Amino acid sequence: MTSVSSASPGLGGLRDVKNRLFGPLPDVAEEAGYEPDHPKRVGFFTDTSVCIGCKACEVACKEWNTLPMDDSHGLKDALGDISGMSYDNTGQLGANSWRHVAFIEQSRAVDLPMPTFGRPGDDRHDSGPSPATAGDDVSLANAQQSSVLNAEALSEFDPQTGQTGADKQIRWLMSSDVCKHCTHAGCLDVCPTGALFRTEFGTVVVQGDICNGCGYCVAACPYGVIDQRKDDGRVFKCTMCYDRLTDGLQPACASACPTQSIQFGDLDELQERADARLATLKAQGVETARLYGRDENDGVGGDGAFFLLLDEPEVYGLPPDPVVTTRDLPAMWKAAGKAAVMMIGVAVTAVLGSRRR
Amino acid sequence: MLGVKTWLDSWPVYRQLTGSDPLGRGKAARSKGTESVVSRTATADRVVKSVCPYCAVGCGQKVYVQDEKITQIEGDPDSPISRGRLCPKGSASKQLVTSPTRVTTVKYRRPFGTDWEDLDLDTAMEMIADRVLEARRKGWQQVDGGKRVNRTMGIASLGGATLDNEENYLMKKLYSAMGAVQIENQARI
Amino acid sequence: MTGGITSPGAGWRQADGGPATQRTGKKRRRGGGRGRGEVAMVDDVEFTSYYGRQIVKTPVWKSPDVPLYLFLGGAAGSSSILAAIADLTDRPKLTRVSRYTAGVGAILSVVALVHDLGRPERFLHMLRVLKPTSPLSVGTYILSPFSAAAGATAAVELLGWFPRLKRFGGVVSAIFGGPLATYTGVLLANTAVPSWHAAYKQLPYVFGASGMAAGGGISMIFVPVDEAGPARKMAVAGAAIELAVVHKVENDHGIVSEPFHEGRPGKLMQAAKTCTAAGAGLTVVAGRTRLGAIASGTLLAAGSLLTRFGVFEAGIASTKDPKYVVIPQRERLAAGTNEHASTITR
Amino acid sequence: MPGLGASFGRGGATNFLEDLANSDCIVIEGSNMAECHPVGFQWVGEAKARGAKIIHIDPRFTRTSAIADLHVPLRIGTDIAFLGGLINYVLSNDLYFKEYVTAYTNAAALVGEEYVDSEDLDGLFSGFDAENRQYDEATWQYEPEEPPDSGSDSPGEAAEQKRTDQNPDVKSADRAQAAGSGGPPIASKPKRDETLQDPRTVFQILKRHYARYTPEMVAEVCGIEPAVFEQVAKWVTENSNRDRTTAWVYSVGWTQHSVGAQYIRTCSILQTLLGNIGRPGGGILALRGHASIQGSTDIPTLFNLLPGYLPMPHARQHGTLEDYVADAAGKAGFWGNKRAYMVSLLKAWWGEHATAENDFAFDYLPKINGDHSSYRTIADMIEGKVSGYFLVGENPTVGHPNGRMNRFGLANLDWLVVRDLQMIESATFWKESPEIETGELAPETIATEVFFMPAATHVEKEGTFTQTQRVLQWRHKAVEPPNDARSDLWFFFHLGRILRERLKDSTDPRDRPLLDLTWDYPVEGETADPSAAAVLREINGFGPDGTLLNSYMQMKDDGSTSGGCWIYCGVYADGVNQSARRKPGKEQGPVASEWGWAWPLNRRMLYNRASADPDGKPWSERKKYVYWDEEAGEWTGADVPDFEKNKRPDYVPPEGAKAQDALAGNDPFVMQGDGKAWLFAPAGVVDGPLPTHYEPVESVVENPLYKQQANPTVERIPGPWNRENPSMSEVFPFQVTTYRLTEHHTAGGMSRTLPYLSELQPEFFVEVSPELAELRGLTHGDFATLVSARTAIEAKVLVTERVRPIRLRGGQVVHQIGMPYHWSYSGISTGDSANDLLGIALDPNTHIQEDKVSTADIVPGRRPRGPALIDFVEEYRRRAGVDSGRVGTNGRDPVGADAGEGSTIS
Repeated sequence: MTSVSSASPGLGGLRDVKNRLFGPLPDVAEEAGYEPDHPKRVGFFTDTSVCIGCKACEVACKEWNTLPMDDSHGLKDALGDISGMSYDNTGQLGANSWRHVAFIEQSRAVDLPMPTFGRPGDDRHDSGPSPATAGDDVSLANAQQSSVLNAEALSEFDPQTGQTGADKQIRWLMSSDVCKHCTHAGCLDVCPTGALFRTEFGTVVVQGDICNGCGYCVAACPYGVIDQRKDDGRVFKCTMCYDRLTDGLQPACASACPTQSIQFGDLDELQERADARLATLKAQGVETARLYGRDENDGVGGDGAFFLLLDEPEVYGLPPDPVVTTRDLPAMWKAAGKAAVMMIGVAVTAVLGSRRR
Repeated sequence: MLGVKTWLDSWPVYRQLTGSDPLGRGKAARSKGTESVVSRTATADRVVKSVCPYCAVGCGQKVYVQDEKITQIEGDPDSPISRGRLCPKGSASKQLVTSPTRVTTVKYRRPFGTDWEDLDLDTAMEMIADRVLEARRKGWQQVDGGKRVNRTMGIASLGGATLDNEENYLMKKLYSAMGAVQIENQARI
Repeated sequence: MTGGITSPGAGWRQADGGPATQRTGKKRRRGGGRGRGEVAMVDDVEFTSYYGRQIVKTPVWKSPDVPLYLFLGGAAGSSSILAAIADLTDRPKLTRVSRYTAGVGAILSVVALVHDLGRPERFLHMLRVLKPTSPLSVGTYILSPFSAAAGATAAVELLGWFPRLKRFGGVVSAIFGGPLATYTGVLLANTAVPSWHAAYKQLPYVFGASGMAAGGGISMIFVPVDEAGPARKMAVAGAAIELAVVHKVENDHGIVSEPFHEGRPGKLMQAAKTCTAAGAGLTVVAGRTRLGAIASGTLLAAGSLLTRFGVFEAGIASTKDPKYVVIPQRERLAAGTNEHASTITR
Repeated sequence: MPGLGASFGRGGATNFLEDLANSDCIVIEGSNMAECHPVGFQWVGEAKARGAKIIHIDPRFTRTSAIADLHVPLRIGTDIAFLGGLINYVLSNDLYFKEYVTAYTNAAALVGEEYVDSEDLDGLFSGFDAENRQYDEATWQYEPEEPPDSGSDSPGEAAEQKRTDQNPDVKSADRAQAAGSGGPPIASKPKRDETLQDPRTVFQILKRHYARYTPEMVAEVCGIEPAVFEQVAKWVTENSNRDRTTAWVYSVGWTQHSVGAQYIRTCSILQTLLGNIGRPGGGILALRGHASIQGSTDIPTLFNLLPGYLPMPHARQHGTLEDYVADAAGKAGFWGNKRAYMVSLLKAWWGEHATAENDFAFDYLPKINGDHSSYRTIADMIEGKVSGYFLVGENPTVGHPNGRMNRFGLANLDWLVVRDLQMIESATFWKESPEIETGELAPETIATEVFFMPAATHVEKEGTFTQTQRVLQWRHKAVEPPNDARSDLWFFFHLGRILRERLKDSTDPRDRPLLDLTWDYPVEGETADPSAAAVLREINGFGPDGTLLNSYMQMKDDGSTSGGCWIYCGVYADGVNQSARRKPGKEQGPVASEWGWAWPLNRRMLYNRASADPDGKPWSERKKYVYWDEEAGEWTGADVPDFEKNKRPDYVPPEGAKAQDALAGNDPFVMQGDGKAWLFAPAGVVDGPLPTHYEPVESVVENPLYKQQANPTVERIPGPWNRENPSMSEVFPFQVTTYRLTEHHTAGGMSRTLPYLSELQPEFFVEVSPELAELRGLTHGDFATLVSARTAIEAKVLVTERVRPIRLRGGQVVHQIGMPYHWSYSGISTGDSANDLLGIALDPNTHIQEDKVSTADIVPGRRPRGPALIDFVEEYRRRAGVDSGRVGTNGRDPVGADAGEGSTIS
């Protein structure tokens, strides 16, 4: 691998590096032409299990990068309207929001030791008494202890009869989304100007002095991250604070994050930390905890910014199995070539098959 | 020849063909702007240590100043209380200083007036001093309920709890000396 | 114990009034079948989205700029091929018309492309790099020589200068003509837009064939019928191939084929197919009459144009509903047919 | 907080934020810590990562609940019942920390025979004066060890003192808050029964008082089911012993109630029984809401306090300096030095003009004789009794309950000075307020002159904030303020300078205090900004030789020392600004004593003598903190001992000892007269020696425990602009609570004006349960109108299961509405003001309003506009049987205005 930069320059390099388009790629910066002594690949590990949804990341990001206030994507009518999506009034990542905190309110019926009685019109619980015996408060305690979700205490209780109804557990998931800085970044691959490039830190950044607003990257991102600023014409997204990195500082969001839900560091170290965290949560019985974007065998070769989630990715607005579009590009070129040949064939046949005059 | 070479070197396609980045993804695609990227924390004239003005956790802040303007406010990692972290309000505190809607000149509304008028700061101070003396006189009580109180009930004050200790101290000292007792603070709320 | 949390259910509404939960396929047991602790199953393709919000971004490409660009590229590309072969086989009228079509198409393509940029003045930045991973970059290196050659050829055709150079220019443009017509299929397919990407093996053929139908059709309109035989044949063949491949696009890709049938894109596709089929049929029946040639040529060109709009808008529509992103990916994960890995979550 | 002050001797948070990491269980109650103190919350996260249990007790499921192990959604306003239930659980299951309770609390003290508990009087304690709605505390006293008042030098005087203490005027002047640093004075040390068996011991009284607070009763009052209650009880008690500690965290979710101080008292009792006070990972952490709210009570701009919690002299009690210090003379504890602190303050203010001959200018101080608190003053304004008002960084027409009443107050001033950064609503009330819309106010009728004086931001001036754990942190100045913007220090210094110049030839004795004032601070720069460091040095105080004092122990009562705030003495120890110390946290231990400076004397954890057992040994290795080093003969450990460094644990005070010398070596609560934590408060809390559950002033539920529905001593300010919703009224059938969001700050002047914060929460909204939405036909995302006897407001509706109804006995369902209070009509993010809906009813201890719970109605759609709004609300009042709320010009009472009232001063 290391022979690429030192030895054969030029297109010869193409032969030396495996998985240029797809699959695990141990050293993204080197693939992008940096000398072997380039800095280690950095990234974000966003542990949503400790996120308190404060949105410090959103604000710190906007302050540092002096992003405009309103969402030029037009998803918000105007300031002055709440979105109604819990406490999320940002909506999604965009040209002016490089961090976006998602809020998901969930509830489920819980079976309580006592026979149920429902409220009129309440169809949330569908079963009768649970097998647990009356007075068995251990099951409740266990439920509470074993989950990161709050075993919601029980207001649906009648002290006179001592009866308890089936009640809801609710949980409130919060997650700070960001550009994934993919190992195989669709946006970067399709950029026709080289405005999007891989930095020496392994991150993916738009060069504002180059971008001509062709918009190809917008369509190519499997996560829906990058977007065009309408009044400017160019595209914008998280830079992982490339400028701060050059000064030895952390990205603004990670340095602000009060609970270390957003952790910044060398990617390999973050991956170890995340694996350990996942193991801890699993040991505590949090079965739905999973890492997202951690696997280098996934469709984008693993993410530079990856997550610990507590539910399916799509619940957070994330694609469950994103694939970099350029994985299929060789096949597409092949088809295009064949189609072009087909055209010449058809044309030649058409001409030769026609009587002259 | 040298000119051509320089020109060629600045053309990413040439760099792609001759360098280590054949696909033009990284090194070859770097622009002039990228090569000259610099963090504004690095170019600041000075960094001043401060404390966040919002809640009472008292997070440490680093205030970056360039050309006598605040260019960045962020958490101070040295603080054992906040360890460099800030909430959204703390993170927005630069806007508190640089807000375009901030009012930085004296405004005056005369009795029964329907709009603001501009007023010179020194004039305003003199006018306020006049009114303080008058209100103090008007509301003076030497005795109340048969007991000596030597105070004025004509002047009241309500302070926010973002006042510095030194400010609160001078306020309490001055008000007490002028005899004003209806001195209150957000701390009551 | 935290498994399978139900989505916000009864009593829960969201700002846009849409359903917070996408339910397709099997109907979920009332009350939340997943609310009992078992891990969510993916075999039934129901899922919970984030307030019904789309996941991938809708392309910012403008209409009609981009569909027009796709159409013009196809028509110009096929015309340039037709022109070169007609020239070599000495069919001056067909050659001239095809060269004009190619030239005008080439110039308008460039205009459409530049107009679509957020920063048009930076068009030349396209020539900064040459990226085989970027269809638009490759396309730029196709379009640039093509439009130069085709434009120049059409110009000298018009002015009647440099006949030798003219032929050379015609050959050069013909070489780039095919790729120009078919690369646009890659341009759309090489995105995260579900309905485009899924059809990545077909779109180059659709656009190439459709380009031939259009190029042939346009020539039929302007070339006297006795010299337009090659144009008719190319147009009919192109139309036939287009119809066949579009059928695959519209039906082979499960849920992401859906947008080709629904709403405005569905209507456009239907109209495109109708025009193309009618144009081809009419060509066969009445292509040798002047009136018939004009009518059928117009229908073919219109069919080709409508195909571009239809495909374009179907793709746009597929970005706006998260189900087109989530369901195919869920199915892929569940089936384990994924080439890369069994799962992305661990 | 008097709740803490009366229990432990100081009103400050007992522990510090970082110390939460040492907790084994953290109960957050009456606080939404993750949302309102996100950065402080990292220490909760730290504890959780180390395995601590996190419990959030709150009516709403908030971002704090979201990562707690257990959320307990109790009914709003029932915390005393819940905590009382825990006390009962601890006592009846013998789970209290026996050695701790016996040694360090007043559990063994005997209470006098006349005392009658509220359990026996259906919700009232003995000594209730129904006419004045106040208690005489005489019957709550300890049974003295010796004959009463023998500790005082002058028994007759002390008896007189005690009588005046109970005068209604004195009571209403908020003596309780003076317990900010120093417990309430007591007559003498009590008689004790160390076996705790005597029925008159505090311990037995406590047991009886809470006997009825069973899990079932908790379920009935709070709507919390017994299994959950027991889960909380189990986690808390299992984590409170020699090896483990539990911390309690509260904020204004407790203080802003008509029984707010008693909420905190209940928690104090519980934490004391569990032995969690003065120990690492334990304590009660009061989270303050503003950058220097702790500082604003330490150096108070409060009517009833002088710096350092010295009470403001009262006309009835404090004719002379001797009278003033009489209650402390000869008493045990550090209050015994009150005279030294007061004389030093007077010397700091009047310098050479304060001499022994003139009682150190004590007479220069104005005297109070009643409630002069903020809300009372607003009522006085409406009645035309106040001429001028300074608003210094405060926006009361939005941030205080009953904005309408506040605006009427401002409209009846002669002049108003507003010092702020932005054009806040309190400065524009005369042209933009809701009452302009209704026609109740009009610019043409408002005579108030308004001066808007632009202020400097925190980076444009230097000075100290005192944060939530009593740490003073110095801010350096980064840039100059723009244009006319000036610091408040500048404003008041120069105002004082101008006033003194104006009066310099005056011979009027009333001007002497101003003219004799020490007011010669050095100024800096073009704008002549006074030096904050010079002010801080004055606060610290100087010794006889002019050097800065190191400790308040050096203060003398003979006028040889000065010091503006005795508890801050030491902030300039060794002549160094200790508050500006910034030794990086990573280079220090976990206590980080070299970062800033904490009062008192840089002690980070209060009462930390209690982290060791009576013999001075750590209770356990795991919870080792401060302990007695026999070899060195001193207390040592991680923190500065909150105890006399060399006082042996076995020290027994000799006969006749005074002040600190009268406290034993095992009396950790050094500010208390008896050195003990108070389970029972014989003094210092005006509404009862033991906390008792009362319903909020506006409640939809009948008090299930007592006939006495609400706090009998609650303070009201009646008037047409402050009508009260009747309890259990069908017209106002829902409970409302107000709160903050992470994205905004208080009345919004510092957040609604900032783009990045405004867009995160762009609009006023209320949170309702799906059940209430269905009941009232409310639509998610649409407008709803909320109505109270004060006014009606509109807000967008957020329907969420995080808010839930509570079903009580008899099937009564209590619906709760959540209402963030940040909004008003100015700024980028706007909406109606939640506080306009609320009335003003006050905790009698603190004069803090009950705005965490009130009642209202909610209906779909937008509120009526213009005069129709008045009629709309008037109709509600009529239906609820409330007096009319119609007002005359500028909010004057129509009758009063006609009679020419409102000009009682002239």
